[in-house]
Amino acid sequence: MAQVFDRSSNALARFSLVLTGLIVIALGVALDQLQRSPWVTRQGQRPDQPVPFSHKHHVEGLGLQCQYCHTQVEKAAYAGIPPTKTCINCHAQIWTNANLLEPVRQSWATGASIQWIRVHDLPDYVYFNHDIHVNKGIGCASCHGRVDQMPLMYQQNTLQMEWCLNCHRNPAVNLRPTSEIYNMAWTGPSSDKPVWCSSTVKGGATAQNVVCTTKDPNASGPEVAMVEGAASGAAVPNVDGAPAAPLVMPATYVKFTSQIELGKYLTAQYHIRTPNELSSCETCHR
Amino acid sequence: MAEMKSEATQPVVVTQIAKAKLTLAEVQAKLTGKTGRRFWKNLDELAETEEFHELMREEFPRQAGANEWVDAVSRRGFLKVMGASLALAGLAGCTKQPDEPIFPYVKQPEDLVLGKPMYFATAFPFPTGAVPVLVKSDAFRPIKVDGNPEHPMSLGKSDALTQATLLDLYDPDRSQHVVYRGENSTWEAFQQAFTAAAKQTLGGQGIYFLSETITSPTLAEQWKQVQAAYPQAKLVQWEPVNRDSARAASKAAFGSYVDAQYKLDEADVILSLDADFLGGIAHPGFLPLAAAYAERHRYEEGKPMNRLYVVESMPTVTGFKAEHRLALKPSEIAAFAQALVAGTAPAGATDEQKKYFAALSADLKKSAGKAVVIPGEQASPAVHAAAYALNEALGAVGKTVVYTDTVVPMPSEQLADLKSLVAEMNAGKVQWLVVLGNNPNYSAPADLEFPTAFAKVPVTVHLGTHVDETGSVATWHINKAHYLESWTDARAYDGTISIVQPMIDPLYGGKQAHDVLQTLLANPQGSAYEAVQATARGYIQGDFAAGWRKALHDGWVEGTTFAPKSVGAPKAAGLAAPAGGGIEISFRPDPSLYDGRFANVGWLQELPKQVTNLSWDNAALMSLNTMAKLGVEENDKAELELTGRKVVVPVLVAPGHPDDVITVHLGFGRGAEAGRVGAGVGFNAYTLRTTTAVLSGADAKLTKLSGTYDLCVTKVHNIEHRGAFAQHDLNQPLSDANGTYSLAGHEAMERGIIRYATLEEVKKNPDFAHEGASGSLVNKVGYGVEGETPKKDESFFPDAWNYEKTDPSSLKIQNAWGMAIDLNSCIGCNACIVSCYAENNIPVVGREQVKVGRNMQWLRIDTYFEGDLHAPRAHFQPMACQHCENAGCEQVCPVGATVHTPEGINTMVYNRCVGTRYCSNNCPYKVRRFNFLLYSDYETESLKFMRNPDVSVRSRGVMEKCSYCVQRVEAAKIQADKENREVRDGDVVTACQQACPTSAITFGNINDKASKVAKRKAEERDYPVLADLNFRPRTTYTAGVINPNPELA
Amino acid sequence: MPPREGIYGLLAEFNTPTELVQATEAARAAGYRRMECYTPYPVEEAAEALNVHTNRVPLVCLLGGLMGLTTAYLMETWVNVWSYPLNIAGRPLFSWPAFIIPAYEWTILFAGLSAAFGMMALNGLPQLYHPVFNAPNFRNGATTDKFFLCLEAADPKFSLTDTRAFLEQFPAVSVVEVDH
Amino acid sequence: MATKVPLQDPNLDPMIDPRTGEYAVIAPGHNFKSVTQKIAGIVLTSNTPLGWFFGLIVGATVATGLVIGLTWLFLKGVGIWGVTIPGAWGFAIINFVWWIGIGHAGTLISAILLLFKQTWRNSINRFAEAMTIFAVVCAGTFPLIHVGRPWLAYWLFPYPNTMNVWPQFRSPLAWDVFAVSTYATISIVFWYVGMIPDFGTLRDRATMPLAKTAYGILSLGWRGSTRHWMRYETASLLLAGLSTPLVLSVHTVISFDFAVASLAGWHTTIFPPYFVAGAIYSGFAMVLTLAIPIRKFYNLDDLVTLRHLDNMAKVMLGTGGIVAYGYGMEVFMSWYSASHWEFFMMWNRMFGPMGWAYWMLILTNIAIPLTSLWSRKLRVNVAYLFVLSLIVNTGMWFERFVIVVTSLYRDYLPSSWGTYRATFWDYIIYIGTMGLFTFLFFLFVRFLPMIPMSEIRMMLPQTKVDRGGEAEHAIEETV
Repeated sequence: MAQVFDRSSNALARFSLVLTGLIVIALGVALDQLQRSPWVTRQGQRPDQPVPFSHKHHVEGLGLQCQYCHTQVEKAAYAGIPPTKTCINCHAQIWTNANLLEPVRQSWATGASIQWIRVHDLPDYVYFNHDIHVNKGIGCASCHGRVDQMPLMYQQNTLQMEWCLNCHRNPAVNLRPTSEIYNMAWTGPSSDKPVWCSSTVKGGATAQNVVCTTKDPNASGPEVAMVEGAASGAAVPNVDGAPAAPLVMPATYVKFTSQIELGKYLTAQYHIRTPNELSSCETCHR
Repeated sequence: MAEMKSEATQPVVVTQIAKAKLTLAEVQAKLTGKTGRRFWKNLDELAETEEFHELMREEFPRQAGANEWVDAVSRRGFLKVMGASLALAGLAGCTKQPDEPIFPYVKQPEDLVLGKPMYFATAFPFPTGAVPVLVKSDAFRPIKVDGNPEHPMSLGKSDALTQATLLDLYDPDRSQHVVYRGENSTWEAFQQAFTAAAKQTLGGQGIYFLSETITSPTLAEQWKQVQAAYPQAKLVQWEPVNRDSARAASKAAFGSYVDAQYKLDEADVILSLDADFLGGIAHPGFLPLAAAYAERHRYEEGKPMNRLYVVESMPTVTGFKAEHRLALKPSEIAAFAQALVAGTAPAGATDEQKKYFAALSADLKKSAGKAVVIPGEQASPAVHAAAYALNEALGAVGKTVVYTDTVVPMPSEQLADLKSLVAEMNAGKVQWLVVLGNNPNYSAPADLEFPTAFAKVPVTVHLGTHVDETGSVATWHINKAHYLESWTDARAYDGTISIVQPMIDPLYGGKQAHDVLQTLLANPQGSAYEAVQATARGYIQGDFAAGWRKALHDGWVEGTTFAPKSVGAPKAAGLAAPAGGGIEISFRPDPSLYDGRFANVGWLQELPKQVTNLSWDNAALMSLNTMAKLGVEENDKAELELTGRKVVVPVLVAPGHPDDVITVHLGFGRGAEAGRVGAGVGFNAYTLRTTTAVLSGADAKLTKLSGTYDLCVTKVHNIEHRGAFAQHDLNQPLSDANGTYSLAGHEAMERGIIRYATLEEVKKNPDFAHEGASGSLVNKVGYGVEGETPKKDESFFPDAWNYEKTDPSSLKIQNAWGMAIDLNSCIGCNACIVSCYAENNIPVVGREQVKVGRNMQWLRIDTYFEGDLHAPRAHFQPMACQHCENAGCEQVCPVGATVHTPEGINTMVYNRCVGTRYCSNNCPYKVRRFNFLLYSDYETESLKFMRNPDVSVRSRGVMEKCSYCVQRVEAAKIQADKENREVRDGDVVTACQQACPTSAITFGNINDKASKVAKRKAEERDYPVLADLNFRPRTTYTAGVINPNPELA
Repeated sequence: MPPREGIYGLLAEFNTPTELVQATEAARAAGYRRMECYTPYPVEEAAEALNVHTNRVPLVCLLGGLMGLTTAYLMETWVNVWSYPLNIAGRPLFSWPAFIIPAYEWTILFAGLSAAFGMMALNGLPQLYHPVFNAPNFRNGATTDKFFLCLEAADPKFSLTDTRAFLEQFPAVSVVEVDH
Repeated sequence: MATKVPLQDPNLDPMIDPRTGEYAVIAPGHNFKSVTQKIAGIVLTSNTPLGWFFGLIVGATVATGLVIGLTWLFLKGVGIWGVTIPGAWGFAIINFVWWIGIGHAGTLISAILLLFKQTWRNSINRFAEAMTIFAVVCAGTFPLIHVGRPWLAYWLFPYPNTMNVWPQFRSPLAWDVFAVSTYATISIVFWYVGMIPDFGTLRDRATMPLAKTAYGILSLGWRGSTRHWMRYETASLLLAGLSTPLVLSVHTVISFDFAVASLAGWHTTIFPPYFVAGAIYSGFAMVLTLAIPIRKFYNLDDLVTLRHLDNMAKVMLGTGGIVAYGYGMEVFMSWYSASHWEFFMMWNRMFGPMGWAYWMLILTNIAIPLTSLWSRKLRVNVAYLFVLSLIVNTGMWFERFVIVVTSLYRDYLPSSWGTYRATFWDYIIYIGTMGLFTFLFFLFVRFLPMIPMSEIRMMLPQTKVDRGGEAEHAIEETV
């Protein structure tokens, strides 16, 4: 009747206990990381598209406006991919025989769509409405990132529910003047780069009635110190926010030196709904 | 599609009896050793084998599980759908969505804004008059058909059939090719053959057209031209359900064909002689009549209420809306009508009938000039003649009724025409028979032996949307374009012409009657568009281009409304009443399928029928006494015989049905040709219908067969849950001695679910709905005091959640959505249900599933029969999610898949739902619907076009329910937010509200005291159902008020 | 434990609990302190004889229970009031009565687990190898029907000869040396 | 203890303790070695009885029904069952409650009776606990498979996720998750802790090296040191002390699934006590169902004596009485509350289309057992007890059927009344779980000590420690 186990077994037994514990923890952490990993979210992945279209080249290089191609971002629920015609507008003249553009010419000739791969792909049960975001002062870059610096389009953010909620629970941190929507470089006001805003809330103000400028209006002459009265339906973006409208009236500008203040101001001006409403389920799921 | 579940199995049952069946052991044997995917696959293979079907059938014949085995669709779709469900699990479930392609336009249409629907006006041509509609289309796909609000007649209202034409358009079983002797052919080939043949003939000798009722002035125009070219060619219009009675009567009375238009807004007393004018567009002018009736039947201080008498055979919603309903045999109705004219009670009337007769004729006389008599289309010519006489006598003509030209351009007495046609077919005179749109082989009177005659014709042509009983045996079949794909025109009830414009390119390149007739004309290639424009030049005044554009935009042509026509006093015509005697049989168009043309529309098949709540079937309907007399029970199989022709029928009671009459509905018993949905549903009543007994027949026999039929009734008061407990009534001891009450109906009264009172009582006590009145036994029941909503402060958490928060920025009180439903106005016509089907992508689940109670309609019309089922009073109550403020469903959901929005909508988050079904258990209204199996169709392409893109398609294992059309609410809010304003009253209209012909349903913001809904809710008669449970429903009901004749009270 | 050479102690085997207890008491009276009894079932008298009265298992259990209680209740409150406030059936965000139940369950769960694992930890289990198993007769009886007293070499008063003599004055079935 | 009058002269029946007139808990003549050998023998024997293989295979075969049922269930969805609207819950929930209920007796015996120092529990608590665990396994499967999308069932557990959404803690189903998972965990721990010393014994008595190692590891190197024993005893007591409120809470929480709902027939405050009582009732019935054949098969009737059967029967009599009171109260309140909902519900239960189920329940759960169990003759009549235990198990199943189905299918709004009809798949899955249970149980009796040896030893007279005359009953102390 000797020992069943030798000396080492004690150490072994305790070690294996500890190990089991560690494995369980590791597994948990791994799963938690997995659901946020690019493998699941597709963050930063560049699917190979029929045409290697470069936003960098067209926006930064050629200085095209976002809306030149994405014409409906302000009125359509879907941002919309430009029709082949948009490409052909220019490429009927330039790069007419570039191989890269073969699919475009094909599509134009045959009338069959160019089959892009969707980069920003929300699940089917999410009802995302594009125009309301644009109209309420969420800039392109806030969700899509610096598209102007993307040679190939990729998804900047996770597009996961928690990411949506971050903003829906506290919109103020991302709000910007509608005049700055398409400004890729917009960083929000700071003490050295302040923003002046004013609004003409007479009758039903639309988002566009709020006018902001990055120049000191009091310094830079009347044409800035005046803002248009009537609501201009389609916001013609205008980096220093002074529309050339005939009817103008004097305005009192408020100076903002931090995003939080500006956010608070715009939340009130744009009548952004309360976090409670914005994070309510039916806002996105129907 | 989902419907296939039930129907696809039927053939299997019949053919596979002989097959040896597996034992469970063998099943296991087949499965052992299979793992993972292989195993799935094998299960599928297994489920394919016939033996297996047999086994399942034998193991448990009558339950839901049975036919999942043979449900091909979801079997194929399984992995795919697991995918879909997992996708629903979304980023939380560790799944990766597959790459999704985008197909941008090559040239984007100017006016297209992606995600913004567009609306186009058109009209649904129907033999009883076109229904003007406004079609919602998403990226040029029609996704919803609704009434045209700009139209003077329909005022934006619609009905069940019109709503359902959407599914008809996308029906995957529509015929898709021109077929010549069974081979696919081309339209051009047909044109050549036809023109060639026509030219051969002497002026069209031997060319016959058999058309459905022609509703298009243009088509009539074209026919004129054809006749000019081919004087010998003949055209016969015939439909199984037609207006021959009215035609015959008007011919006899006025010497010409006229239509009667009734102005119910002028009428204080309405007498319907077997006219179901609240049942649907089967009755001409349903929409204006229903609207006017409801308007005049709405109770308001000082506003005179109308009173409705109905003398009818088959109990209809009209009959049950009536203050006083008299059930008579078809033969007796004619006698009764003639007696009214004569002014002396009909011979052999019972005391009760005499009393009714006296009171009625007195009331009519009293309100002469403000009374009207409406004869039913299915009533005999004698009844119509009587109605003409009565209206004349009552001075109604010109006030409550006007006579006009006929809505259809070429009125005719169709049966007679058909008889002569068949005679000529048999005589071999017919060389070419061109059938335009109808299906005589299925629906022609049995004694004409139409199919045999049809076979004798050398060349037969069939233009139809389906290769149906006629199309399958015709020499040529031409696939017909749906009206949503067509150019044509048609007149509405009031004569207004609407131009029918295509919403979408013909999905299968279908053709129309216009094209067929055009083939014989100068330019055979001339399009329907040109033809319509040509005629339109006739009726569009002023600048044509502008007028045409306006007509297309508005959906109707100005100045085309009929002017009243003076026809003089009706000549007393000796039209005899139909023969009675023995057990009479009465043939009726089905409230859902009409004459069978909608047999393959799943929405209508599954739609619980008015009054009987029968779904997926028709039955021999009769009274309790008749059942007793014939020794049959509900659900029995029986053989129904009329003049030697027999058919096997199920038996079902129709509460309030007259004794010794059996009513059967037409349109069922279609063959496999009908399509995956319609094939083999119910029995074909046409096989009993002869030229001598088109509307009704005498001396029918019903003999019980062995076995039961297993009908599928969606509400319980008919079959299981009748009688008995009524004896234990707390208030009226022993009211139900023989157990012939509807227990459900009785309980509905007892529990204050239905509350109503008579005009006198309301005048005495306006608050009767809460204090209890004869009609409503509120009080003394339930948990709460007097069955009323407990005070807020009785709650544990009085102000746990308030819905009057003010928005910090706009300082406006937030929205609080609510609904009010006026039970006085609800006529139980089912329009709302079908509208809901279309708006919310509700799946059709099939007969087997409905039978076990898994029908998915978010909205149902609860029908309660008060009192003795021999002669009950019925109440209709639309019942959908009540959006309770203290919703029980929300509290018990373990994952928070159903929650309350700040604006008080009880919202369902499908993608969060794991399917515990606890919410349904805890819902006292049982309005939640669960996807027990994969009901939504992820396979059929054509149906994908139909879906509403703003509403998720629910996968298997997910709970769903009425959402107050939250997608419409959100759309309105987004629009308002973009304009920095608050949502205005009327911005949000729910699908059911939009469809309701009588505006019974109101929806809106109850915090806005000026809103319609807030006003309705402020009325004293407004009450919540099951108030004492303190769920605080947002949907409330306006108690009914009836206006009975004191002499009959 | 680090392998040590030499003698672990002297192991006396008895047939009845009574003998064991008497021997133990005597040994303690004689000034032995490092000693242990091994019995096939718990013998309280032996414990008293060894002057073992208290242990810390209850404390561990209590702490565990409190931890479970707070964890669960705080989690529920955080989730419903701060993390994602939703209107559920018009009930207050902080529905404290409902939260009690899961908290109650986790109290028991944590307490139970800490009691069980605390006991093992304090007992230094698992300890598959132990010197006493070296005694040829130990595994034969210790878990069946024999009662052992082990005087350990670590005890200052321990000396092979004296201690053996001391043990042999009792009706021990055998007295054997146990090596490390 | 009902009567002390022995059935027959104690001298004739050695099993009767002459002092009390009760049947003895252990047959006289046993000593430490004999009990150990007897119990360890069953596990360590090298020639397994054929009957065991037979039982195991039967269990396995029946369990395949479960496998097939589940496969089809996951392929098609819960629609293959009879569940529908209004009856959205059916067999799955009924079986769940039934199995959990059965489980309760095990914990009760091992915990509550331990606290009450009912030493007779010792010889039956081990396999009662095993029964608990296997019952919980069977029960646990149902909540998982009964949901529409089982692959998402993990959403019921609180875990950090990218959706920022959590379980809804106001829902009784969320409470279930906590209660049942805790119950399962604690039961297993308690069970295992109880077996550690016995594993020690098995290790020391095993001859096959494999068995030695296996039991050695399981025993964690138990060596019976007195200090260990002291902590061990404390821990067991604590676990018992914790299991007692746990076992009471679990079925209370399950009763909340119904009591918290607003449905007439569910919405009642009497549910918690009568659910717990019912659980114990059915649990003891199941213990009898298992104990009677086993003690015969392994002729353990000198360790599991008539005394045990008698006592268990008495417990059933008591708990059955509580259950009967519950039923009575439901009927009374439906009248006394003057609420139409309650009144109609009860009327419908008794005389509605499904009245048969209610009367079946009264017959099997109340009429038969509560009349017969008063007689001591019947209480010690093994055959009768066995049959009765089966009857009561059926009865308790019907109780849940009546509660779940007959309350649901005719509720507040008459228009939505329906009916419930179970399908082939309902049955095959239910029966399948019984197969699973049997299968597991047979494994248990073969490889684990089904009677706790250390605790049996404590009950032997030899444990008496004679210390200078002051005599005490070891039995009383060493608990």
